[in-house]
Amino acid sequence: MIDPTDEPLSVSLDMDLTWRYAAGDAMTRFLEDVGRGRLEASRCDVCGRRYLPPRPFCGMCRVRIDGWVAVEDTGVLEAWTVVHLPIRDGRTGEMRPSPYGMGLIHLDGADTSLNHYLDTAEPERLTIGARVRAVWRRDRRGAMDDILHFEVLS
Amino acid sequence: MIVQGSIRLSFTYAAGRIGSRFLVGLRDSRVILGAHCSRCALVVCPARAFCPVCSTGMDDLREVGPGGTVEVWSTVPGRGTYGMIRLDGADTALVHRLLGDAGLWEPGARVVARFAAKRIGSITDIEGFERGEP
Amino acid sequence: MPADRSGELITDTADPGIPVVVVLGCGETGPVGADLRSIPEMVLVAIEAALHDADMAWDDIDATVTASVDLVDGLTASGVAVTEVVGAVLRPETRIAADGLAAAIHATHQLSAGAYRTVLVVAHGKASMAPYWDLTAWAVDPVMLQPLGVDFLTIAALQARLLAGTDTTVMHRWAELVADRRGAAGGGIAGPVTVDDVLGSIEVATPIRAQMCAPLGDGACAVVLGVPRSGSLEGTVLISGTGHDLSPHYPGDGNLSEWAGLRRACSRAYAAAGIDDPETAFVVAEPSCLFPHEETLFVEATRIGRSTTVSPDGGLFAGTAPVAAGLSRLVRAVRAVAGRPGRRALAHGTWGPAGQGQAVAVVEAR
Amino acid sequence: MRPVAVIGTGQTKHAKARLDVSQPELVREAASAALEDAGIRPQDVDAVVISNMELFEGRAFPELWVGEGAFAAGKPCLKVATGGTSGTSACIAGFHQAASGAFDIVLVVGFEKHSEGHTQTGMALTDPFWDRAVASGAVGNFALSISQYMSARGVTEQHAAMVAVKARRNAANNPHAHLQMPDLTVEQVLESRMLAHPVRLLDMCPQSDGAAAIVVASGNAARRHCRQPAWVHAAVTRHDQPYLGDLDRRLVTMRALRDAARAAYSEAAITRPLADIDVAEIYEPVTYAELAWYEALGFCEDGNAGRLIEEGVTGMDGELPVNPSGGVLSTNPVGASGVIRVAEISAQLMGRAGSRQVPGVRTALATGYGVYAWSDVIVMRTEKP
Repeated sequence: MIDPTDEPLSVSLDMDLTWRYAAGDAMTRFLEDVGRGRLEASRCDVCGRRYLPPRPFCGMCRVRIDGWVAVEDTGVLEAWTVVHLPIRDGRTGEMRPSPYGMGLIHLDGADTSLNHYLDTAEPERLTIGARVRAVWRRDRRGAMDDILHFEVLS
Repeated sequence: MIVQGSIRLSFTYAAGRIGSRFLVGLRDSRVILGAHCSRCALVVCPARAFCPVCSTGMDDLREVGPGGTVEVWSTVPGRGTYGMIRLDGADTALVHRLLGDAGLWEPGARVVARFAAKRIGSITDIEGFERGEP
Repeated sequence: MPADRSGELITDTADPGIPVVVVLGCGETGPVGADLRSIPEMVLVAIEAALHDADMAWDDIDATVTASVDLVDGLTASGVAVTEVVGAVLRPETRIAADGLAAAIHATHQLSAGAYRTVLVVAHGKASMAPYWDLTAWAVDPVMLQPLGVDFLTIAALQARLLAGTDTTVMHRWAELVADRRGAAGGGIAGPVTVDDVLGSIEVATPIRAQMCAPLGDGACAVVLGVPRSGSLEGTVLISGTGHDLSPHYPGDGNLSEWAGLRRACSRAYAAAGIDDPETAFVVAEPSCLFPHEETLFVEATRIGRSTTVSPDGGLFAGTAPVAAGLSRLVRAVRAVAGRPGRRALAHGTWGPAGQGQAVAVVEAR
Repeated sequence: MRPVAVIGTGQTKHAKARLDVSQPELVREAASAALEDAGIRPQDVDAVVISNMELFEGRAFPELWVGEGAFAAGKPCLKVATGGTSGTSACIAGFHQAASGAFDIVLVVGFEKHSEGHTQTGMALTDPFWDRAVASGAVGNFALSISQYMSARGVTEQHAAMVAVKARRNAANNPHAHLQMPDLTVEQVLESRMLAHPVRLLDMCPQSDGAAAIVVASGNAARRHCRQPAWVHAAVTRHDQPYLGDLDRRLVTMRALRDAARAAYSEAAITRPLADIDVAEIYEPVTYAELAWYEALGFCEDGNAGRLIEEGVTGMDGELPVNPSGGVLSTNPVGASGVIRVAEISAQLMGRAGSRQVPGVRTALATGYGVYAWSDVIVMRTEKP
């Protein structure tokens, strides 16, 4: 029998994988609209819920959705936080600067809310119930971060 | 619309109690260890924590090889040739690289381990197996 | 057929107290080379087809079992992408991270347990999203195998080589098998091939050539299972036995020359189905073979005989989607016996390197 | 469902990093302990269910490598994964398999080895069209929901800190627990680093390496192997809509958990949860969640959760001790955490919970919770159903 060792070893492996995700009809239409500075929600014909993110199927009524309804880029802040924990950006793989504001925004004309960044220049103005508005990027490309963040309206 | 997404992260896997002893053997002593199951009277290589036959924990490690016999091989273009090598003293085969004369390996060919000059405690501390006797 | 929700459970005569499980409906999409729909949209089509086939409504479904694999979908907790479209909002859903046939087997257990009366089983996979074999490197032992560059394809090639031995005619026979299977499917998603095409295609890992591999694509599959109450079983297709198994992992342990796990899974399934002589038991077998050598392993492990037609519509060689493969074999097996009372078929699914994970289901028409 | 019971449990020592063992060895520690506790041999196990969030360790099909650690070689083995509820889902899958007539004994093993990978992987591979562009990770997502919950229910940071103190002090009685802080104070919690307003470091669960296992037996086998099995009376799963913005899955509403609890209580004939349940092990990844679960599980009216923790109702000496183990707040190997909940209440029912034993436990509750709106509720009793 060979002498046991107490030295715990480990093996490091680098993952480098890439996937191609098909957005599908509903999300494609939505993101193309976002690229034009417009927001639209899917609307269930049965219960009337206006869904953001858009989806092909209403899980409450269990029916297909194919209706659309325009949604404003203004709304009410339902919940907010300032995140101090640095986090890796899921798309770039880089660490994102912190702190940053996050909010759940009930957009005018929708029945679900949107999770997005908040402008934290004046953190004391972040209150539940505050009116907020989307600040759009100029160089839009059809992605959720075509909206830079939401800012509190005075 | 098709969106592309990537993941580039590093993962670090503990080799564990038995795996570490196997890797330390490669790194420090150029020794290949098998694990002996007393119930099955079997030496499995590479050494691992549990007997593949009876699932009993194993901690009796024994030196096997460095010579062995090729059981089967496969060449993957661009990546090299892989073989299952029954090391002298082992009852199971080690999966590793075969070095040299790709496509000419016949079952029963005698090979011997070639160790890397710089060894870090990895299964790749064995560069591969080449024709010859220990 | 609609599930009858009243009356006594029909129990298996062999094991009183355990209700029989029947297949109520099946649906599939693809497989196709690349499905441009999103995963939920693709899955929804398969489910709607299954519900239509079963003549059932969403409200008739008690619970769902989904099969998906995060690294295949490139998505953390991949089940979440389909929860809404499988109708699981505020309902029971179980997610199995393995081949879809394993999910179906778990659903039969739920039904036999008396937990639910109807279960929807859904599986999906999209090989078009990422190079499948590269993903499989992350499923082998990260200490002893992965640093060498070993993936499922490498291990399958070692297995093929082992089976080929010194037989010089085997490559030709394998090529014939692939050409036949693809011919039976009218070419399938990759088109027809000749023996010469197969033998002339590039070698991806000796002895496996590119055209020998089952073409991987995108697809979803859905099956509705249930425990019928009262009435007669006449005209139904039963799942009369199931088995699944996990073999030891390391490929050098002497486990490559046979599919011992499938043999064990079959012995469990055959015992449950009351099958003594598998050689004559099945009209059709639907294996999940990605390479021709695996059919040899399949036939040996299942002990099926010459009277069993293997993969009448080409099997996976016609094209297949990861994870959905085994469930789609169940669909084909059901269709092979539906309306032919007394006939049995065998469905098979597998996952892991060289068939480490195995699942099998016996279906039987009444 | 036909009667099934848990007849043995096992856990590893949970820690920030178990560098000494490989994943299969970690799993083996818990599996062996469970078999020993049940007094059975590996060959008595008919089937195995494994729970793990494989992407945290960068794996696919993790059971292929770790299966032998769980005595699964040559046996039926499946892997279950549903985020935070992976462990409770796997237990429920084990219950169903043991009740199916196909198997007498099913071993359920959950594990996670956070030290080997990244929860960042989880983040990197969220919904590619929506969350990857605008995500804030688990802590940020909790914080959002919490801000709304505090505002709606009058819960304070002090209330949350009391939950943190209760959990880490309880954990000091649990030899398996990762964070054991017998002297932790409310002030220390309130002074700990702010992660995402109002969530502080000591409000959050740790990331742990660890494994847990239970042995599930069919009714007859349970009687044969165990003098006091922990019988399953209800095992309910409810999932919900997928997106953070879908309103009804927040702490304020938690309709999936409420619906699961309602169904489980109905099956188990529980009408007054606070009085009818003797001990609960609930899945609280963050302090505020425990308060929200009190309400969703019917331990109190909406708005009274703060009072429950203030008055010590859920403390070790209270009317309904919640998380004597220290809970997820003290130990969180994700794939194991749900199994730990079921193992802990089983041990309580079998009278094997050591210095964290609650006296006279006859009815016990375990829950699982996943951020993506997954809820499991399990009721177990000393009495056979």
